[in-house]
Amino acid sequence: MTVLYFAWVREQIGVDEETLTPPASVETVADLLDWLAARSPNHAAALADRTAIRVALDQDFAQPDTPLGTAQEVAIFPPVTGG
Amino acid sequence: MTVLYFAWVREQIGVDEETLTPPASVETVADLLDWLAARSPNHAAALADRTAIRVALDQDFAQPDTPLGTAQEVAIFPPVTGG
Amino acid sequence: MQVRVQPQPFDTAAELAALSAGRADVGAIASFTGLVRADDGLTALTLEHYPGMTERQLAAIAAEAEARWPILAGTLIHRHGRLVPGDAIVLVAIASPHRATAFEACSFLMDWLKTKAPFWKAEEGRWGTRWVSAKTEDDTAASRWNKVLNP
Amino acid sequence: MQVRVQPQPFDTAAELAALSAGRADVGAIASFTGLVRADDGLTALTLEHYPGMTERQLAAIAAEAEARWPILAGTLIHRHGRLVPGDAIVLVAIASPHRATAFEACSFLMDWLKTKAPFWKAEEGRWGTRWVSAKTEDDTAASRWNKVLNP
Repeated sequence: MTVLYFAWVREQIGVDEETLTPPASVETVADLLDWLAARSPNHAAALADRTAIRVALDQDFAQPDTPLGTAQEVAIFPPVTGG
Repeated sequence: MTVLYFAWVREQIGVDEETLTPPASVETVADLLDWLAARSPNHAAALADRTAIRVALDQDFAQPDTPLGTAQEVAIFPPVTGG
Repeated sequence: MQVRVQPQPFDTAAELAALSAGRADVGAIASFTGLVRADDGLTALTLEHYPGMTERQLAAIAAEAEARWPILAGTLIHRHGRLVPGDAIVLVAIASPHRATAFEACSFLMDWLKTKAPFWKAEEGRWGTRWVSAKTEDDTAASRWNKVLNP
Repeated sequence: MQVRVQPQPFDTAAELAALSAGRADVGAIASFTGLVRADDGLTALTLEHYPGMTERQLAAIAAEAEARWPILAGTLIHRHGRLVPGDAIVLVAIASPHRATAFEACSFLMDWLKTKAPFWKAEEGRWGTRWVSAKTEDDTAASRWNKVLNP
């Protein structure tokens, strides 16, 4: 899957996107965040406060317990501030 | 005092304005409407349904029991429909 | 706030641009334009008004809005005379720091204007000419703003 | 309803005029323009967005508004990139037969856009560059529209 990062999540992790293949045990959005946080200290820092993290699966907002299913594009970002 | 008429009140009475001197017994807006209604059949018809009549004294909205006081300009018209 | 009563058309673009021109404290501009609709084959709409009282009432409504909300700039224009379908009748535009203020003040001005400004509309069409009746829903819309003062 | 996401400025006047051009069924146009404010000495505002999802979300929000209100025409434009104080960020404009619809739909679109469109603002000033935090009040404003569906 392609994992995209935006705003300060992108800045803290230091990359715009990564192509990753999580293990089968990573079933939900929350699982994915835990797995990503273990990849590097930057990932861990960026994802430390889960209340400040929002996730979209294939461009639709998802919740922590949403199954990843067949999502090809996962985006991780702070709460939006447009308008 | 000057009495001004607008919209269908003006059309039914047939004049834009009249200069009148009501007797001292005409103390309130309601008294004035009664007195005006007695002036002609057109006045009576225009002022027959008091729920459809609004009055302003010196360009401020007044109620039936508002005293005429020293008002120099009285306007009589239907409920407004601007905007 | 600027208030105008005029028979001439107005330039909405220029009016809106003027509200934020040369300043950097305006975060929100809400506007409302009312236009003549060709409902039921309406061919023209004539707005009669009460010169003198109209300006007084619009100024009073504008002052009330300024007392209730932090308005940075505003424009209130109401036309009178004979208009045809598609013509703009009224413009209300409010500039403020934040969007809630701009929306509320704009909505308030329109509601109060509908019930407190001495205008009367006459519709022309195949029926000839008929006066528009005041709507109860306009009184209801206007009265919701009283609750703020008298909860 | 027309939806656009672009770095370029937009022409509010032309967008508003287009909503009622050549038709006589529009009685009300409500519009909202959001602008960059120079609060606390802000010198620039950069809007990052999520290309693809942004367009999807704006189209979904527009469709939701069209399902809820009788909208005759509408325009929703959101800019991205680096803007300076006084620049317009967003335009929402709604044409409908009556004013309540136009105001409500316009207000709804802004509220939902604030909480559902993937944009992030970074502010430049004497502090350097900082990301804007989401506001609880925006969530509250957006959630009031849910009550309509789930009373």
